[in-house]
Amino acid sequence: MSIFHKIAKRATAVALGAGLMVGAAHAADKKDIVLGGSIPLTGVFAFAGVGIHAGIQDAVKITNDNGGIEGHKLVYVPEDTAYKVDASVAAFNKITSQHDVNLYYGDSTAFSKTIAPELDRSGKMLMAGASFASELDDPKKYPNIFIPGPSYTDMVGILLEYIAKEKPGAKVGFVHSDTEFGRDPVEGAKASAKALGLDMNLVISTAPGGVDVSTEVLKMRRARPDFVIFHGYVLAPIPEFITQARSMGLKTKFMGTFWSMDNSMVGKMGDVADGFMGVMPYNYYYTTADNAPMLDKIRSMRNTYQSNAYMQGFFSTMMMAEAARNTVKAGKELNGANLKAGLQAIKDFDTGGVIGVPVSVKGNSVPVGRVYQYDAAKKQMVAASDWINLD
Amino acid sequence: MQMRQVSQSARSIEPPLLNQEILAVDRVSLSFGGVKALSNVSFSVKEGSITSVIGPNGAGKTSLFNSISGFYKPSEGDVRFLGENVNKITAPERAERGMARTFQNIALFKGMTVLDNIKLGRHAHLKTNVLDALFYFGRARREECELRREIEERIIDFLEIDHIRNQSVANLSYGLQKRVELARALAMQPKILLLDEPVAGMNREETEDMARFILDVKEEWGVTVLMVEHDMGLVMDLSDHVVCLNFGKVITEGLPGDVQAHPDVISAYLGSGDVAALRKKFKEGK
Amino acid sequence: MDWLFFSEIGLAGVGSGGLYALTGLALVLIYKATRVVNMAIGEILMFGAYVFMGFSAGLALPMWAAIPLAILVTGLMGGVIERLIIRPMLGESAISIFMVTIGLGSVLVGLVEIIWGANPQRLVEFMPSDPIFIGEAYLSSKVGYAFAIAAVVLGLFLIVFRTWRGGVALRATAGDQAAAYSMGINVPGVFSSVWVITAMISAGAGILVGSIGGISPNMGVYGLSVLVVVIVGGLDSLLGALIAGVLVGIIETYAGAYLGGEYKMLATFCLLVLVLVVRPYGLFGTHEIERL
Amino acid sequence: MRIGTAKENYLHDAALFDTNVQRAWMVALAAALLVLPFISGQYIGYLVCLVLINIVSTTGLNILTGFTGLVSLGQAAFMGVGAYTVAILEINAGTPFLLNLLIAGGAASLVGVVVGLPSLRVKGLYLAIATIAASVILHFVFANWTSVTGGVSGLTMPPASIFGFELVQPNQVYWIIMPITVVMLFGAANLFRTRIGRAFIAIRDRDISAEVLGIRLLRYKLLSFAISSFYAGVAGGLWAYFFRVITPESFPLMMSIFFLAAIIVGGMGSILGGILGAVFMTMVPEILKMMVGVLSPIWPDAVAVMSPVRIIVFGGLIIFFLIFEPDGLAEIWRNIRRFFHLWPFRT
Repeated sequence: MSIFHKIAKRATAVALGAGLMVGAAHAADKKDIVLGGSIPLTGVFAFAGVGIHAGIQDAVKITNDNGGIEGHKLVYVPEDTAYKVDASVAAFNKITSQHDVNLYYGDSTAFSKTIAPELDRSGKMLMAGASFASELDDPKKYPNIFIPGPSYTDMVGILLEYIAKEKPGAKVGFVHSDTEFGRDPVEGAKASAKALGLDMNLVISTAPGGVDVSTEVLKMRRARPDFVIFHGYVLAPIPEFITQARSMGLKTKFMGTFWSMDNSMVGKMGDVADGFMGVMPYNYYYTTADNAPMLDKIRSMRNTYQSNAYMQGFFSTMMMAEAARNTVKAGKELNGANLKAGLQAIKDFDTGGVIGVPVSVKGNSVPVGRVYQYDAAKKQMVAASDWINLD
Repeated sequence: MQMRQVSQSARSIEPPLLNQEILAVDRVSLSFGGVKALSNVSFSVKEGSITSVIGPNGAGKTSLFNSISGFYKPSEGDVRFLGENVNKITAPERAERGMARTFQNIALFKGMTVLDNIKLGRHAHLKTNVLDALFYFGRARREECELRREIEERIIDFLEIDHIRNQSVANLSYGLQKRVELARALAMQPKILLLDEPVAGMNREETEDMARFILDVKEEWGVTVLMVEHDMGLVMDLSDHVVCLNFGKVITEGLPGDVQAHPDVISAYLGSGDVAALRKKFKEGK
Repeated sequence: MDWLFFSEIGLAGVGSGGLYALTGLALVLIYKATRVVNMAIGEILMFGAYVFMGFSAGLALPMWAAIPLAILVTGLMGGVIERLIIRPMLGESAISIFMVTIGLGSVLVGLVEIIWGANPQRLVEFMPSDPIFIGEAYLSSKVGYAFAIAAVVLGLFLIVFRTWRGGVALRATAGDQAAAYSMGINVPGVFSSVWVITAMISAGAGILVGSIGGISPNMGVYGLSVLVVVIVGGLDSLLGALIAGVLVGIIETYAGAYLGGEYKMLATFCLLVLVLVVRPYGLFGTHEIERL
Repeated sequence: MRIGTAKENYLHDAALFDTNVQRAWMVALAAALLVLPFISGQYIGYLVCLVLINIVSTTGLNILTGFTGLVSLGQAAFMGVGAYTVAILEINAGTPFLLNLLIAGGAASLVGVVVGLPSLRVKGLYLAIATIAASVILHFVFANWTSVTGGVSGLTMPPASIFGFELVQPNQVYWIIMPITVVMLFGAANLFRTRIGRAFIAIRDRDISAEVLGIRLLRYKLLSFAISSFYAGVAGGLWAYFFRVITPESFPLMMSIFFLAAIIVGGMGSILGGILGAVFMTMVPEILKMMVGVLSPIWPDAVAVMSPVRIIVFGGLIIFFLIFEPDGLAEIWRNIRRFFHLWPFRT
């Protein structure tokens, strides 16, 4: 590295530092905006929770480094929930009784639904969370909640749209876990398959924690779908499904939704990972694209792979900060209704590469996504489609 | 409380008639998977008497008791209590009708105090229902107070166990435990009291106390007693009538002295190898 | 009616039933010797699978070393459990020990989460993946091999149990602990070895179950189905465990195939309720005579 | 020093709180319960409500398992029955909350009696396992009877209201939860001053002898199931008013184990034990959280092991108390009290 470079770098650092101090000084005389979080740092959802936590932390830091939200410092107050609803509610009560909270990150669908009446009552907060439940995608019923991406129904919709384009009239199977998470998009998926002229000839629900999938595979063998969409799983039993299907000589393409799309998780599938597809609303940590300063920033802050949960937490924070920014800009009080208005005012927002296209909020969600496919040689999910916007 | 009055008045209408049969065992047989524990056992207990069942170990005495109190269902024969065939009547209902018993291997409830163990005996005669109990108003409170008073005055004082009433039964000596069992059986307002080896394992002094209590129960309370006992001295002293069992059969019955002298009785004990013990018992008795 | 499909489902059911029978055997063995229903059987099974993962994936040992080591380590843990928390409960009521094993299950889940994390994992593949065809009927290779292994282990075990001296001691203890003790049988020793043996059997079953469906800390739920197996078969009947294992496997699989995955557990537990109502002590269990 | 309190009559002797000091403590406790929501924040309020709900359910299980000796792993499912009943009534009928809670208790009671029916023929372990079956089957009903229970996504219900005033926040719902808890605790304590409670204990200690002494086993076992599930049902109803969203996952088997753990740790067969156990087990995670807070400067990863450690502590407590103090915290508490009562005469 040349001396010139070093000097340049130091200058940048000084400038950055100065900027930070200016920002800090600036922020000091304005009230902090608190982002509370029920985060599953431990328990069955910990792999996601840890990523979400890091994503929110980084997004908050970047926001504050850039002068906060119109001069207001963003403060992140997390609490572990172990992915249990009661613990999550406890965390919510603890955080809201100790801070003046305007933004909140919730960890599950059940929590979002549990706390929604309280959000409506207090009218102070806007909430995002780890849940993409279709039910939440209803601004009338859940006026203070939004989904940081497409709902599960929209995700399946994106996949079906991709399938319809690849192979019109294809036979599609849908395999879901028998949980609230798994059952969420079933009806929507059937409807959009019909609308797209696809033949959804196989819908299977698997018992939670069920270990043996051989009967399900037998059904698949008879239906011989061209595509199978998994939903409601993180990993098991997807690999076993694919292994057995392959061993029976099925040429089916297998797909997943957001929570089974993490690069390292797919990597754990081993041999059968190759060709596994799925929908993901964000770019991956390693995506290189023009005009993606935020991804560069993330990579400079953390030099190892960050999960898709990280991107989710990061994007949620960006959206909440943007909503708050719009509200402050409009000179309005920070409360649930105004924040939601600020959120819905987000049109063609440049996420700096977190999502590859400018995003807009529609209803309670951001219905955009892209189909990726695992490339075993690269050990990476690579884009298989362009960005798909659902209307 | 009402119940008690009813039963007392019932008793006063029908004064105890001596020599009237209160319990009859009629050709009762009992078998466990082919092994006959009792075969064709018949005898009867006169109201107001003390009747004893004797016999060597394994003769079927406790099986007989269990058949009478309703824990075992005899494979043949009838048990009649107060003139009624009770074969189809469950153990709790027999208790309600006035059959009370003690157990060979003490069956006190170790999770309760002495007082509560005794109170439990009255269970079938109380009327408190769940709602009364939860709120402890009205009937529950009245009934409990009344029960407490009666137990204190009639039973605890009588059996001289007032010093231990609030202790847990688990900490009591063997003799005292037997006494609490008797107290509990008395609280059941029995018409007949079945005592399964009331003095087994007791020392001399405790045995004498128990003998006195049994006599008093008969004389003062007017309760009929049927007991199984190995202590021949006690049997000979207290009994009005003795039944001897061996191998599940009645060998003989009659007045204590006659039974004792009966050659089959002696050979039954001889056959069981208990002869030395028997001699000793007879000697102690005399 | 698609008879091929029907028979394929049946095969898959028998296959998974083999694993139930194997784990059920472990449960019955503990019950026979110690009169304890081990509620932690599912968690011991899970622990065994994780230990195997630790050896095979973590330490990258070859299969021929990883499998026996995992089984041995889990067996050792079974012995430690017996000494530490079951032995002090000797003479306590069966219900108390039952609850101790519930606590044990919880502790094992926590331990696994601390050591290996809460994420679901996959085991290293060690069984051939070519599908098995019986006639025209397809059988998943893993289920097929797992069944074969379970059957062999069961067969061996039964032979040993009937002939070997230790097996006789165990059966004597099962009959009457006090009598066995007075005849010079080392009853505490029998208890320890039963826990060791059942932990080893569970570990083996865990490796097989895990290699079919992956492993996770809540894999212990498997133990619930096994519980049904031994109740249906009769808690003290080895034969009952074998037959009920296959029966539960078949019923569960048919319910899953024809009604949907959510009906699996329901079918299993409805069978349990039915048996409790019709034959409370199981198909082959003995009803103990109660004494006053 | 509090020895030598003479009793004036049998009524006093049988009173629940028999010394003046005890009565004074009760008055102090009552006063504390009355002012608590005014001085606590939402978070403390939340914890207190949760503890109270758990006390109701734990006490119910204690009646069945601790006093009657019938182990049940269905308590959470019975709570679920109560919670769904309340939610359905609140959504569809809008009946007053007190009535809803009573119906919830009644519904759970009915289910409890059905589950208890096998106790006619099986006991001990078999019965415990039958209750597991009940919780699996009830979970299935909750998750799949979609038209009534809302299926896997469950039900969301409006808050309870008194005279048009809605009880939303923990410190408001408290005014339903606290009085009901107190009433139900007194009810449970009273139960064991009467023949019904004695019959339960007798069944636990020696069921067959109890039968010969005049106790109808099946009737009293079922009665115990009914009362216990009534408590669970009411607790579930309170839970519903507290959280206002009920899903099938709200009442997992793990929760039943939690209640079992609470009576083991607190003390089986002791009303005080149930209370202590519920308080202790509800607070354990909070205590651990505080410990993590203290530890995190030295050991930053402390939070990562928090959840497994909680599970281990949970199971460990069950094992520890069963082995070393089968009478639970209640016994420890009695020992401490005895020590101070007799102090300084005996130590």
